[in-house]
Amino acid sequence: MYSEKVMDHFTNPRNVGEIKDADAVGQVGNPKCGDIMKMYFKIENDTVKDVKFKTFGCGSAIASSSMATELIMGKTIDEALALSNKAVAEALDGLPAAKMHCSVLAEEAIKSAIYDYAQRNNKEYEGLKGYKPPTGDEDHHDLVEE
Amino acid sequence: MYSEKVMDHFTNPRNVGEIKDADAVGQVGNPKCGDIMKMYFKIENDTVKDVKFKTFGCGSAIASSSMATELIMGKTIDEALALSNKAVAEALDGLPAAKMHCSVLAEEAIKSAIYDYAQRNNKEYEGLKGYKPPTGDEDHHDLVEE
Amino acid sequence: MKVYMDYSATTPVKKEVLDAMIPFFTEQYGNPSSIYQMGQASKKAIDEARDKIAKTFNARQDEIYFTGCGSESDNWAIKGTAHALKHIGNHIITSSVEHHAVLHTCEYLEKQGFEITYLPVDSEGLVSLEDLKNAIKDTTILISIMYANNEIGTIQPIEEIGKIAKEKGILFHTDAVQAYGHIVIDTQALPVDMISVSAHKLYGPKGVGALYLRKGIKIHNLLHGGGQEKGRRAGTENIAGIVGFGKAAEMAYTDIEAHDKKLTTFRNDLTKRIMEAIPYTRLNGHKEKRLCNNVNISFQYVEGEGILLGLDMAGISASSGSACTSGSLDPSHVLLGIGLTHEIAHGSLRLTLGDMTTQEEIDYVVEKLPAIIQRLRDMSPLYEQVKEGNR
Amino acid sequence: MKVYMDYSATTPVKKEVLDAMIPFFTEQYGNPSSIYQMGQASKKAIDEARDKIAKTFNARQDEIYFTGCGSESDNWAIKGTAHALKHIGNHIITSSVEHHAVLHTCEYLEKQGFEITYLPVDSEGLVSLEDLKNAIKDTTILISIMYANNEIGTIQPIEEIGKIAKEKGILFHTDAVQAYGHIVIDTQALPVDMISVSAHKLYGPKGVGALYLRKGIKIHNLLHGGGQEKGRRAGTENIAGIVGFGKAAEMAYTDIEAHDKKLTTFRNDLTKRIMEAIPYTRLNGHKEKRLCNNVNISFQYVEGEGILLGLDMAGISASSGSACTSGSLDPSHVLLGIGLTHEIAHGSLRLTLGDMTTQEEIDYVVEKLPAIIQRLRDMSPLYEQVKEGNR
Ligand SMILES: Cc1ncc(COP(=O)(O)O)c(C=O)c1O
Ligand SMILES: Cc1ncc(COP(=O)(O)O)c(C=O)c1O
Repeated sequence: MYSEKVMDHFTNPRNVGEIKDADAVGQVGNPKCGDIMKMYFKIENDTVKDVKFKTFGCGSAIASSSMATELIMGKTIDEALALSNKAVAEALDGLPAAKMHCSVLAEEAIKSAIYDYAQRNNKEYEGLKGYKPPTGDEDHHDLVEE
Repeated sequence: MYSEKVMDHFTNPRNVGEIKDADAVGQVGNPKCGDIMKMYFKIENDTVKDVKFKTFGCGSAIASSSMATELIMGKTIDEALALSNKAVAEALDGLPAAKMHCSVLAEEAIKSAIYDYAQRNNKEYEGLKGYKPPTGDEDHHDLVEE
Repeated sequence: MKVYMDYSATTPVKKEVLDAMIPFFTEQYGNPSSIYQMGQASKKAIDEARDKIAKTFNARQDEIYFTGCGSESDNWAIKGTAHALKHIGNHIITSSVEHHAVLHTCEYLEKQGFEITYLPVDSEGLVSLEDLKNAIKDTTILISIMYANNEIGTIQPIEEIGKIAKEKGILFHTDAVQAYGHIVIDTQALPVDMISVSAHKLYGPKGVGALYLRKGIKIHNLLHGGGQEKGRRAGTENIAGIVGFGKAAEMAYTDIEAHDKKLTTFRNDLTKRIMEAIPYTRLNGHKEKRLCNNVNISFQYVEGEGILLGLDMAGISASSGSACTSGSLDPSHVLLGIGLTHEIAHGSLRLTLGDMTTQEEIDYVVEKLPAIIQRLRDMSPLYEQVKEGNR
Repeated sequence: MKVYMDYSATTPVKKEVLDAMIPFFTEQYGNPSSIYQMGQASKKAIDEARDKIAKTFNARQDEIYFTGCGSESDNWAIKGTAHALKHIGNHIITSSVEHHAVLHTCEYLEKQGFEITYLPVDSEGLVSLEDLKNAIKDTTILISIMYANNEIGTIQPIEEIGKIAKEKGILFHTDAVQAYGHIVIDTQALPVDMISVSAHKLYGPKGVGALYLRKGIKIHNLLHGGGQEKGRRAGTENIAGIVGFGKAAEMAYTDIEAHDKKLTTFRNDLTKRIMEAIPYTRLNGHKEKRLCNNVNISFQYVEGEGILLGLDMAGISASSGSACTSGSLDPSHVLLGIGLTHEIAHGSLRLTLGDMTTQEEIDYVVEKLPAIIQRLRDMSPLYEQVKEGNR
């Protein structure tokens, strides 16, 4: 079902944990759907100095969080915002169709955290244009066509 | 499907053939149903001196004819008329439910021949009371409940 | 000598097929819906089998759905279409010589308010395209015509029928249970929407069938329940059976030309020699448009079951359209459908050949059959009339 | 170490079962409808299997009909009754925790104009007899309540339900796919009219099921076609599968008390030790009225698929009611049915035991599971809240 990459990131997830004095925190998903992703950022000079995640969810949700954090570590905020769910899925050597929503969740967790950062610091980013923070009720599963 | 007795009588049928100068001939069944039984009798002193049959039909029709002729050979006409289809089937160690009509046919072939004999010789037999000769159209398959 | 000549009834499972199946009983038994490795291995095995079968049809993987038998495929295609399209119309066209899995399904739908046209066939078993065109109405939602007949082997003009159906925008199902494994069925070239097949007719196991369902066609499910077969056919998958089916189908189509050539030669030889050796016979079905493995001959004045018993005693397995062997009162509807009288239909013999058939077997049947027929004729009051010149 | 603990998903075929099946693939392959010896041998083999299964139900041979899977049996019983009795009424009563083979069949019938009552269950998964009585109407034609639940193992009060049905003259079907092989189902004592079972749940092959149909009960066919199964279920018989089913059923009931005793002990041991070792857990299903082989526990703050993957990496095969493993978005309707929140339902684990389960395996699972749960909890933002006192 899962690629070796997915299994690797599920088994040895990178960047698991919390950042106590995080500059930004984002959380998406809800327990009803069985997926919650929470990301913590340390940001310096509009660059991701550190990122950690906690995820309640299936194997691909955990792997997607892990891969997404790895992909944006050290990147600029604009680069982080540009990360698409497809890129996450591809980096994982693909996800089953029914699991693509997990990669969407990872993309959204990043956006949500950077939105938090922007709010706290009164900043604006191109990549956040039109972005609405999640209310926690939306069904992210619907976002991707199988 | 068939008992050994049935197979024996199918393989080595007793009394197959015709009697050229028969004292009585009876034929029942019709080709539409796939069974025709014809019996020839030599009768002396109201006793079956000889009986032969020809049958177009399945294995159990042939076996039933063979067994029926064997059972009445040398018997009185009253005894022959008393032969029931059940007795034929039992003598064959049973017939499949769907094949019981073959034994009925054998019983009827005997009755039909003896009726012919009674007609030719202006005789009456207890066992023929209420007997109506077959017209060739009836569906003898319906006679026996499966 | 043991001679099996009833390959159209069912076939033995080939050794290679059984070998492919065996691991899935006691070792690789995981449920394909399960996410652990053994479950995923089962899923993979099913996907591979599906792929093999799709290849034989030149079709997509996701156009093949596994079922529990050919009959289920037929029931599903016909009832599924009927219920899915009943808002559009209630008329279904089929033929009078279909397998009972189609006929009785149609008769059932008739009782539920559907209207069925049973197209007649000519004396060789072919439906007429004119009849078909004339039968089509505004309310026609489905045409179901078998690819090749199971009793007399006649092959219908499937391509032409498909074209007519397509022109009129009517769905077309074909019961190819007998054709599959003998004829190349290319769904890219052939305008058919649904195809029923069954594994045990081509050296696969009994209890597995498949339905080819052209991409995009939506019919109702027949078996509701779990999400197996992309939600279209419920029930834990018969993995071993499916794997066996895949292997068998692959093998059947590996050198189908050679298969066809070999069996056609045998068939023609067997037919010719029987007809020459025995008088008062009639070949049933079409001379050329005929399955390569089918011989069907009527022997007048005798009844089929007797022939079969006689053959069985000689070690030969065959079948007949006689009523006596079907358990019903009437002889084969197919033989009546091509215009045979009851009497002649009762005396039919079907010999069907297969991959294990040898020339020796053909010779043996030709050697044994005449005496068997003669013995029965000698017992037959009808033959007596013939000899006396009364028939 | 490899540990299979998903016997409710499917079971391996036992060696004795496979051995019984093998001859019917390549050697004894005759079609049971054929009159020659090899065909009749197949017929006999089927009759013997039917007999064996009838014996396990204390039923008559002619009350057992073979099908292609448990789902087909469910579909047949429910649709067959619905269509046969629709002139009498259109109301069917079932429960909210049935297998999808029952639920989705009922939902389909709902779309066709039938009225379905889905009885709720209590927190342990039991339907209430009061609810049932209150649900019965003049138009009720069928009650379909499963014998034992496939996810949480809860055993319903089948005898009492049957009595109510009988009193009211309503047909009663029970899906006993999970109960069969664990519980003695005596049709002489139990007022049930139809029972669905499936071979692959008790060490028989996949792709064979059966329906017990009490003598005299007339329902419509689901598969129309040939005269197999006394004209009630078309399709060339899956002889090997049927023979395997017969053997498996016979073996399962040979010493069912010992089976029950052994698995009950294992089950209780496993449950107790897991619950003791891991906090924030909940046993799902009834404590006593429960299949002897079923353990179902929810682990708060984690999601089931992760547990399964973790177990799989440790060589343990299990299942979960998590949405992620079902391919649907919602977690198990059964777990929601007993009142669990989505969140807790997602974190469920089902361990089901079987004849090959050993104490060593139980110990191994108890050893491995805590760390797997802990690792996932350490990654879980929900568990973080718990530790922080926010939950
Ligand atoms: C309770 C229950 N009913 C029905 C079924 C369906 O059986 P099958 O998979 O053989 O169709 C299952 C198992 O999958 C089951 O557990
Ligand atoms: C033409 C045709 N259709 C359908 C079937 C039914 O297939 P199955 O026996 O696998 O249900 C058969 C064979 O029995 C057949 O010959």
